[in-house]
Amino acid sequence: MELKQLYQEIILDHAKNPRNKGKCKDYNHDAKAHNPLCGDKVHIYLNLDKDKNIKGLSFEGEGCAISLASASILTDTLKGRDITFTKNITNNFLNMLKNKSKISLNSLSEDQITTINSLSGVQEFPMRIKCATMAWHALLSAIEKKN
Amino acid sequence: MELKQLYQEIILDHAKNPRNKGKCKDYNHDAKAHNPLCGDKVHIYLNLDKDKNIKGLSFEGEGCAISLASASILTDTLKGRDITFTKNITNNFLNMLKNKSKISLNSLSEDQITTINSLSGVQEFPMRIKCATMAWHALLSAIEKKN
Amino acid sequence: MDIKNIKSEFPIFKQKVNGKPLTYLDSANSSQKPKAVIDRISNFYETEFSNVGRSVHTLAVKATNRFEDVRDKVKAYLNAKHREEIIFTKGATEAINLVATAFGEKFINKGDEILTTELEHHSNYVPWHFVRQKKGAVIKFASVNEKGEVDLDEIKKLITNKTKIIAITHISNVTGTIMPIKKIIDMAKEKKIPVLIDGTQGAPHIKLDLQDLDCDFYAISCHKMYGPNGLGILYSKKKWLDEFPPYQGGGGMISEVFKDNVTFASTPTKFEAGTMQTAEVVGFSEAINFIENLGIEKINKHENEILEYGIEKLKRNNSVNIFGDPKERGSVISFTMKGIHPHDIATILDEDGVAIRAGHHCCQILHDKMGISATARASIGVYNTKEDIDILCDSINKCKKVFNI
Amino acid sequence: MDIKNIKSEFPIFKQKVNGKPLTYLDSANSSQKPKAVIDRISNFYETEFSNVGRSVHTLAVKATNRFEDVRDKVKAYLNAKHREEIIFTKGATEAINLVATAFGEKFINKGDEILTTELEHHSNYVPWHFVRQKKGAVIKFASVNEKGEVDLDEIKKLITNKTKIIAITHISNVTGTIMPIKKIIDMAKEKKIPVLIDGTQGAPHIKLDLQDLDCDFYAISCHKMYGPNGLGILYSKKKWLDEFPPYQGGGGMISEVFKDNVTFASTPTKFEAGTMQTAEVVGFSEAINFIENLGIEKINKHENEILEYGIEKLKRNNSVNIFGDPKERGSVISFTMKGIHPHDIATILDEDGVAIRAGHHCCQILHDKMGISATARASIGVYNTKEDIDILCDSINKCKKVFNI
Ligand SMILES: Cc1ncc(COP(=O)(O)O)c(C=O)c1O
Ligand SMILES: Cc1ncc(COP(=O)(O)O)c(C=O)c1O
Repeated sequence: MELKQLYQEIILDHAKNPRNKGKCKDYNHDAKAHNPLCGDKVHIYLNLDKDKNIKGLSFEGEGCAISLASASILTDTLKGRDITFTKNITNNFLNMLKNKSKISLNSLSEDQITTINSLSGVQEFPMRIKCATMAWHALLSAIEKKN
Repeated sequence: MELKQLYQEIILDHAKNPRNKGKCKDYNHDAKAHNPLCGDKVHIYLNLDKDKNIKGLSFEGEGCAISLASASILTDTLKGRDITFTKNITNNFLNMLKNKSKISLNSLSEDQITTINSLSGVQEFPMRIKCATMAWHALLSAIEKKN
Repeated sequence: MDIKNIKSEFPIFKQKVNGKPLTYLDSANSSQKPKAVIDRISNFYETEFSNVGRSVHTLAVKATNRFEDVRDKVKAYLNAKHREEIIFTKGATEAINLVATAFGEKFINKGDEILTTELEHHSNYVPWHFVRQKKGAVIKFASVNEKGEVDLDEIKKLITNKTKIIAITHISNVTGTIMPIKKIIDMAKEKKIPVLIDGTQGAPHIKLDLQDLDCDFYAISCHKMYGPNGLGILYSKKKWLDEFPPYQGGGGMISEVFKDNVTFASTPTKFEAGTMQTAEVVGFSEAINFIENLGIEKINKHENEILEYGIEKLKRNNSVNIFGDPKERGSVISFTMKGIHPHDIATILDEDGVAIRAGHHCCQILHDKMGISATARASIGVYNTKEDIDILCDSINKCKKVFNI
Repeated sequence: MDIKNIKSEFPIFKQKVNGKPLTYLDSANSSQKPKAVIDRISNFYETEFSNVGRSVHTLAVKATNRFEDVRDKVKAYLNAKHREEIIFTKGATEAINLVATAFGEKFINKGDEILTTELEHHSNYVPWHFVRQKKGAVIKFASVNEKGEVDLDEIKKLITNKTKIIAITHISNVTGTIMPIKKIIDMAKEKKIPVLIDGTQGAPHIKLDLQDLDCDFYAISCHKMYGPNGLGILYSKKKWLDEFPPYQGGGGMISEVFKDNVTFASTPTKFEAGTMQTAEVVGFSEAINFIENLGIEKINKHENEILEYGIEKLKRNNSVNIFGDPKERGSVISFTMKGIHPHDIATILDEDGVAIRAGHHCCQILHDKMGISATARASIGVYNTKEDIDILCDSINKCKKVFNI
């Protein structure tokens, strides 16, 4: 049953107990995104050091389980990584939802891969793809934008 | 065949040789009408004396056989009449086209009645009714309007 | 036609959705179409189609007559005074934009006030926002309370001698609140202030007598009245239409055209520029027939039964929070569930073939006021039954299971 | 599908008109619809209908995808660069009004010039007249000669440093003149002046490659392209749409809505306020299929054969005066007859089942210039044959008999 694919345990867990919520310390980049059709909102905060490493990463927002889980998983996975890696994995993620591919980057732990892939159930729910991708798009624009 | 009803000899005659064309002498009322869909135009000129008799009546215009014949017949029939009669017959005429009635006013000659009734063929051609009524509407507004 | 078996008139209910029969509870968004409407559109294209008001050949005459007949029919249905008061538009949105643009241009100046409510759909706010921007006008909002009601006295107090127009919904598409529009119109008339009613959610459910109601403008979406897509109606008192400048320019709406000037046709033609939606207008005629055959009062009564049944049943469910509790409510129930976002509810319901809407329903101001970003909305049409409500409620309970609540 | 037997794809030709088979020569007014288009509309309403872009249930998702797929299809058909450059409108008239309103508001000031021609349809003049009125702009007309042609050099001369936009038809709906739009666009580009092409009569007949053509705006009427009523397309370069203010305000076109401000969605959503014509858009998809299956070049070749046959045959008739004689002509023949007004011609032809149009065809300026108040117009679509022309010519001869000429 597809609903089970969509609302996997991992996702419900992240949705109910989102990681890294709030403004991270000394954030120097941030960006908002929202979906005007359903009112979902996300605001990404980023502390990028001068070597382009993500020292802090967090989000604020409200919305459905998918959008919250996605933002939570994003912050959990990318905190501490550098920008090149971040962009790479973001593109992989967006591609996963668009082209129904799977993610398998060898610099991620198995756990992390399982976690990210838990969002692949969204592939079958076209109207929900925006919910899953919103935070990632916000992340990309936060990186571009200085606070 | 209905076309014969529409384009009766009398009508073709009036269309080809319209009576009372041009501006009548000393006109003191006038009004224009036109049909934006086909470009038909008519301009009625009226000399109304102080006893409300139509001393002069003429028209300028261009358009289809029906609109020309109708204007020509109008001027021919109503020249020399008084205003009450004119309004009466105009309403009869408009009514004839709308409700498919016939005209039979006893103050008109048989010839005149035949002539006016020759326009009743238009009843069967809904898109042509405006062509036939345009001059009569212009006449009514000319009466209302002072030059 | 029997209202109990009316689903059979709607072909959409023949199919399964996700293997389940379709439980369509999204009529406030757009209603489904009876077979008669769908067939009339096909039939028109197959045997009568031609452009309206342009040519004199038989097909064109037929099409033009059909088109204009519908204007008469709508006039009669709404009990408007003149057929010229019926303007066909793309939708209620275009109808309101037309009024806001024309009225704004002619009658609203810097500092003038537009009075509206916090309940309005974006379609009855954004066009006025444009006027505010262009003219430096002020928009005042009568506030909505927790029940989803707007206080008449507050409206009265908000009316000043700068109030130029009142724009107000007939029925809220979120809380279902039936606004006391008759009283508001009477109040406004005392001060000679024109009133626009956004009738999008009113017309499909409530018997209308616009001469009695005496509003200046009433906007309708035909697609929410069992009619075709892409069609709306603006009712406007003739005096306004006669004074308004035209809205769009093009073929059909002119009187004479010269290089240095253009004069315009009279009402209603002045407002119907370009090729109109003839097939849709003709199809809508069948939608009116459908409504009249059943009787709008009977439809209303039937819908109210389903509505009350739904509200009672949902009230008994502790996890469900119904949004608003207006004394007079029409065919809409919006709700939230603790711990499950409306968006997720909609997805889970859809697995059971239950179609509802989730979001702010184009009423962001209302949602902001209530401190909530989204609701789930079940809305009722003539074809709904108590079973539909039962299915809805079962499916709502399933949400809790999926979310382990 | 075989172009020789293509009439059989159009249900309208099954009926008789005044006891005669229908000879439809009014396609420049609106084309008839193939069965595939009509059936797709019914079928959509019967099995897939729902409002677009609003809900997350299965029907809504399907409808939204179908709708957006057509945008991609139109993009591909026109070879536009971005899918966001395709805006669905009520018709070509609305498309041009949108551009004139937005462009006028932002970029046209007192004394600025809008360059157009004497050939234009009212839909490509009245919207600019509104801009003239609002902004105190000037409209300059490149003149048309007796052949119905506009001189490129004159256009060049009329361009000044005040020229803000050039608005010009692709094909005249009266003389059939195919305008040298590529050359005009190139000329304009040198001076960085944007060009709007009224493509209403171009798109149904001529292969389009808008990236190659490089115009800024191209307006289309879907109902003249074998598609449904009530639908048009505005192609606009993305840079303009991104800069333009929204046109109508309402649901769907917003980003965020507050009591004191509104922000808007990005292109193209910003320009699609309110419930869209989903069924029509989906139906139009089949019209594109129909054209693509036959091949637009093949349609064009076929139509040109009929056109040339018709022009030759009418030229041989001494009572007939063909209006204009452009070197490059597309699918339209307008004519007059000595002693018989076009309106009467149309009525007499109709008795033989021949549908043509009479009047100024929404081109009063052109008719005034030619010193004529009306013409009769036969226009050709894919379904016309040489026999249609023969029937037309016989019927024209009958006009003389009715009028004893
Ligand atoms: C209350 C209300 N007003 C206006 C509208 C806009 O109607 P449409 O989308 O048909 O233009 C809607 C429907 O979406 C509505 O519910
Ligand atoms: C050249 C031209 N431009 C514009 C239009 C207007 O198109 P529509 O009526 O579809 O808005 C037409 C058709 O009437 C036309 O022939």
